[in-house]
Amino acid sequence: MKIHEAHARKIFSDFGLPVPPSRMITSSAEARAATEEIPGPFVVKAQVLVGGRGKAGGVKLAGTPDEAVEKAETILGMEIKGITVDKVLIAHAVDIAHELYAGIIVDRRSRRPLMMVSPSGGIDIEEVARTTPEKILKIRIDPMWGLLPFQIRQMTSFLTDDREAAKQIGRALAALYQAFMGVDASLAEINPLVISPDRKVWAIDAKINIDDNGLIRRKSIAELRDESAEDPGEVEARSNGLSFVKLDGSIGCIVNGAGLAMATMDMIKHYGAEPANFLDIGGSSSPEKVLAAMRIILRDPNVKSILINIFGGITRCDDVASGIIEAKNELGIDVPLVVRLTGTNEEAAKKILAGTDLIPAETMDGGVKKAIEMAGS
Amino acid sequence: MKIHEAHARKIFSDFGLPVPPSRMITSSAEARAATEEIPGPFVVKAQVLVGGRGKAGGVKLAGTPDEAVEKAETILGMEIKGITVDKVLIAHAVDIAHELYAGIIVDRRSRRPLMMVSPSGGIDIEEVARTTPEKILKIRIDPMWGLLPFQIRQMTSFLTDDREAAKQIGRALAALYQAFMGVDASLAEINPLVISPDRKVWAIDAKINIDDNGLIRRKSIAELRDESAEDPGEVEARSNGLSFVKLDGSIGCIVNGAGLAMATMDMIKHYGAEPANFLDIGGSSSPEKVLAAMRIILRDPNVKSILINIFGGITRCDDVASGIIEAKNELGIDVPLVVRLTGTNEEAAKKILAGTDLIPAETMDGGVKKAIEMAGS
Amino acid sequence: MSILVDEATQVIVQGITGRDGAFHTHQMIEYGTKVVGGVTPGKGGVKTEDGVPVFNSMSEAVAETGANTSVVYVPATFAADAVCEAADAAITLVVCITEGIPVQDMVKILPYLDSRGARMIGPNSPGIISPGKSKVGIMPGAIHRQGPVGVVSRSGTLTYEVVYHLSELGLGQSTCMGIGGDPIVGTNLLDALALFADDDQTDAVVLIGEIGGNDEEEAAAVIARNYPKKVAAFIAGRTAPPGKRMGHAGAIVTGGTGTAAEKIAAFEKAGVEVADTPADVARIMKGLLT
Amino acid sequence: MSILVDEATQVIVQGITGRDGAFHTHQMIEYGTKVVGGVTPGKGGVKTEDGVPVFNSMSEAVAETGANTSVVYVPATFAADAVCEAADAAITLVVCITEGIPVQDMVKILPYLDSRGARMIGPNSPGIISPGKSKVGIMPGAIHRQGPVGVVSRSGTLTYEVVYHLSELGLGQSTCMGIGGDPIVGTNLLDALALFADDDQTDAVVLIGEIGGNDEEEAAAVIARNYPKKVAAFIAGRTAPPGKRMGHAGAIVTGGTGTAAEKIAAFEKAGVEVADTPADVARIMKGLLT
Repeated sequence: MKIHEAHARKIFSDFGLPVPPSRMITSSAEARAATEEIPGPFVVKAQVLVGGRGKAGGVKLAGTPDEAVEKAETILGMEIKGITVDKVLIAHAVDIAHELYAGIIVDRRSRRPLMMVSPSGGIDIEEVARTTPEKILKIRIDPMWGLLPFQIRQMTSFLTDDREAAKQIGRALAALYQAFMGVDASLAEINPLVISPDRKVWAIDAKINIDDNGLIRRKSIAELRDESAEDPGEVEARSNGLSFVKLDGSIGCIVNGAGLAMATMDMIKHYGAEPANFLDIGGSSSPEKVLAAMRIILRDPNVKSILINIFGGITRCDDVASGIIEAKNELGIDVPLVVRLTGTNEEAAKKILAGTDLIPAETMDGGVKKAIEMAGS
Repeated sequence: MKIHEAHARKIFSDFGLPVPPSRMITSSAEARAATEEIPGPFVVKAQVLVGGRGKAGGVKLAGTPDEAVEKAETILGMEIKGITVDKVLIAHAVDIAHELYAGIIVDRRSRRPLMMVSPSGGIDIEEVARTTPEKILKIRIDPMWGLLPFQIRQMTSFLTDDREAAKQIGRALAALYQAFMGVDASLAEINPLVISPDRKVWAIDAKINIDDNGLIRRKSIAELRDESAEDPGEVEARSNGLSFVKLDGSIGCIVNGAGLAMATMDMIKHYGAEPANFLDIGGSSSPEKVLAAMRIILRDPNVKSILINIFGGITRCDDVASGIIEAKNELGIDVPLVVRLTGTNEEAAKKILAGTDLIPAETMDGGVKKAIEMAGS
Repeated sequence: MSILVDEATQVIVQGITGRDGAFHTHQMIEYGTKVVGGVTPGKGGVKTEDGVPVFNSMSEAVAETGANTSVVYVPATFAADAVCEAADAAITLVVCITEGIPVQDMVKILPYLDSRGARMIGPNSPGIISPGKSKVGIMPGAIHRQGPVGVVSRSGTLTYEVVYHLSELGLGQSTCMGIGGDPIVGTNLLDALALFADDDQTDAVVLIGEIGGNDEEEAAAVIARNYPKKVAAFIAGRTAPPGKRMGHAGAIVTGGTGTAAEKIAAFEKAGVEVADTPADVARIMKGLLT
Repeated sequence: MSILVDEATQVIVQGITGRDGAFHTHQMIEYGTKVVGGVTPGKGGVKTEDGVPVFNSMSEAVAETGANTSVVYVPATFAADAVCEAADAAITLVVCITEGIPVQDMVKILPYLDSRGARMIGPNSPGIISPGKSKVGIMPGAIHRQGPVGVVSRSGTLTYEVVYHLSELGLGQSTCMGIGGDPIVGTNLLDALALFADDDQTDAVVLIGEIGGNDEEEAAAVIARNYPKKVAAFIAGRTAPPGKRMGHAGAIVTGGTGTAAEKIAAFEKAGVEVADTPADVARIMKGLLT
């Protein structure tokens, strides 16, 4: 889950990182109030959950309160990568002597949190990694022992020769690790971490992604989700326990299992059509989930046919069949439904579906081909 | 370091263990005030750092405030194992349905914290271990992962069939582990941990020993040391960075290294005399330490001679020799001093001591024999 | 032979009294798996409808039954603890079906399992089956046949699809293992390849990967360095858009890496043919073995 | 041979610029130990009076020198971190002289060392010496002679006393190791016995124990079960009162166990003669070897 910079700053601040004061505002009046609480100069930043807002003009400096309000008004309502900006951060702007980078992810290879620091902050770290990899120091952290003092010293001495700044950076890195672990983050990043001319260290940008699996024990973090910044279908799918990703094609898919769902999309493309979506109804699926899935897909006017591709394991085919019948009864379905059900409780499912106008398919290949054919007709 | 039960109760309570309300008092007036704050009935307990206070009459029950004050007056001033009671705990007395035991130590063999629980609480756990070892469950804790939920379930189901009590016991065991780690304890014990007739769980006794090496980072715990309950020589030795244990013999010893100091005592006994003390001046010893050591030993009127036995390694013989000279100059030494110095900077030391009336010895055997001889004369 | 599970596998079902636990216990027993016990804390002492004794703890269950394997169906909140409990009770193979375990829990429990000498499959895994010998998981047993093909996959149902086609073509399986769709799993593609490399019964391996991470690229590198068995691959997610999690927590293209195209290229460079469809991978395997 | 340190030992001194670190660096070099570098954070880049280069970190020091061993003189508050830093920098033997490390730190760092494949001697140890080859620690080098007797001890100066008598009687030492006086140490009596058992140069072992714990009893049990070398023992603390810590954090009789009498009885039961005085243990060893 992605959260807004404003929320990430709050989390960092709660864990003791030095974050300049800021407010998130949604109107000109709130912007005015914010400038009265925060000392100038200001930086005004669009709060969107996509990258590249700087290049899109979503980040502006302002010397005076009036200027800050004016910039906030400009940014509010701006479109960035198709998303309308309705939240803006106004923060105190810190003078910058050096821009550093500090970030932490869960490294799939070492199966450990991996902290990365670079004296080349303020720019895209992936770019630094490609062009000057020697400017990145990676430190693997064993969470059983945490970030050890000697590891912090390795990083601070890699980042600066200024011993006073090094002390503050060390504390910041320790706090960054605590924050990362404390909110079940999958990524936590400060870019840039700056040293000001008066040798103070500040986290002037903040990015945190949360491990969706961790949300179950982080209620306050889960509440930070901004559903207004997401596709409504994805929001509805999540609330129904489904995984859904909207795509641009015409063949709707309802599949059990993420791998099979991807393979179904791939096969649609392979046979010359385009999938309308990724949709995984998950393992222990109930009739209700199938109903919800159908409702979400039918909302897309591009959808010309729907393929239901189920290979039952923990999913029981009869549950899915019941869901299809329910959907047929409750929703006005005006596109062809191709149904391929095999595996656990397959026979019971076939009985449920017998005598309906659903288009049966014996195999995945057959189902995909038929769904494409029906969409074209 | 041992701390009073009253302090251990406070620590347990701070870590969330259910401890009945109590006050530590030192006078009849304070006892009266305590009974006004604490609901009766009461238990009144001598606060001494030795075991066996119960058998000595240092623990009494009282139904009414008047009775509690009266019992407190009786216990204040009482002698337990040679120690005069000057602190008394007055606590609310809880009704008892079951008495359990829960304790945790650092296990030398497994090099891990070891938690022990028993449904036979309220009695000496070493006695339970000897007679009914099957009534003790031992759980080894890996501190990198902490006390795991399944380990807590193992213990609670060993202790009770009452699921409501089990929940509370589980929380208490988790808190006990947190307290143990949080204060650098070497032992933390609740005996008994009781279940009251209304199925509430209470820690009605508390014992915590602190790892001396941990005190450096536990300032607030270090302040709990009750020097009035210790031998004054040991207190003075500690403040001078020495290890000292008072014994009953007549041969004072100043040795570098704990093993050599014990071996010196053993050898004194082996040759038919009794050591007056254990004294280790430690590794990086300075002349001041030697001076302090001499002062402490000379305060014991039983001491008839002093043996200084030094095998220099990290300890430098010349430092020790300088200390001996200082001590001779500053203190009125009226007992014979036998000096055996060998190892690091031995030659320099011999020069420093040349021409004094100290009795030199070449070997440890020789030194011990001479010290015994001089004590007898 | 086969890998990790066989006739000697004796299984404890953790979470046996739950809906999925009970259902799949029955399915496993039907298949012939030796399910010797189950654990649900607080419900010990009874027997399930299949006659399987239920215990309160893994230590008790292992002491009473001598089991060497467990399969975990408990909810995500309690699953990491259940896995540790199994390892502490001297279980050597823990198969974790549960989906939704926080990745930071995985990061902590895998070293715990190492310290106890236990291996974990999953989480978010369909389990493992050595056809005709033992099935520990949720895959439909009927689609499998005993034979010479090892199957390792990051997916569940996609694996069934592939196995269905393999069996249709007369290609039985030595062992089929779903390693799970999470970013951090107990047994990864490389571990599985190493196990199959040493297995006498396995002549060839089908590897089913998907977008996210770079385990497939590492697997390709291992295969290129003199891997002793034939390999055919399938990669799901060619049409997946970047930055979107495709169901599995681990199936996401980030920062331009983890794409299907990169993985397919890595396999082709290693001389491994990558199939276009699940049915194709079975046909390729047929070609490799004849 | 000898155990753990020899001519191939290349040492980094951690805390080289401190009083004790600097003094003993000089002593070690005088003895012939290959001290290849030192570490004091923030003081890297200079050389000591003995010409030893000082580095800011262990990773830098090891990368520059190829050292395999470190000796730790840093204060107790920082010592546990220094030990971990050494292990993380691929040092395989960390000799910790520092006294006063909290036991809970030891409990945490020993598994860390295991995870990095490193061995720790100490803390609160005088170090280890293989006479004529290498001395890593604080013991006076001059009292040692090269020879066939292995010495392992929980004490420092008491060991010097015993070694002095051994050398006086013409009994040289293969390796003398002080394991340290704390309740939890990186290498204990049993570990040392196992190392000496496999060492060609060691014909016999002097074991110097003391009150507290029951490592001596376990050592006696190991010796009783077919230990391949002759052993003589000395136990300090026969006159120690119960419940009092005798200097060493680990030297305390608690709950009636850990007494000298128990330990002596255990050794005698195992057929190991226990000496009455440090000089006697050398005489007993002389008898065993002639």
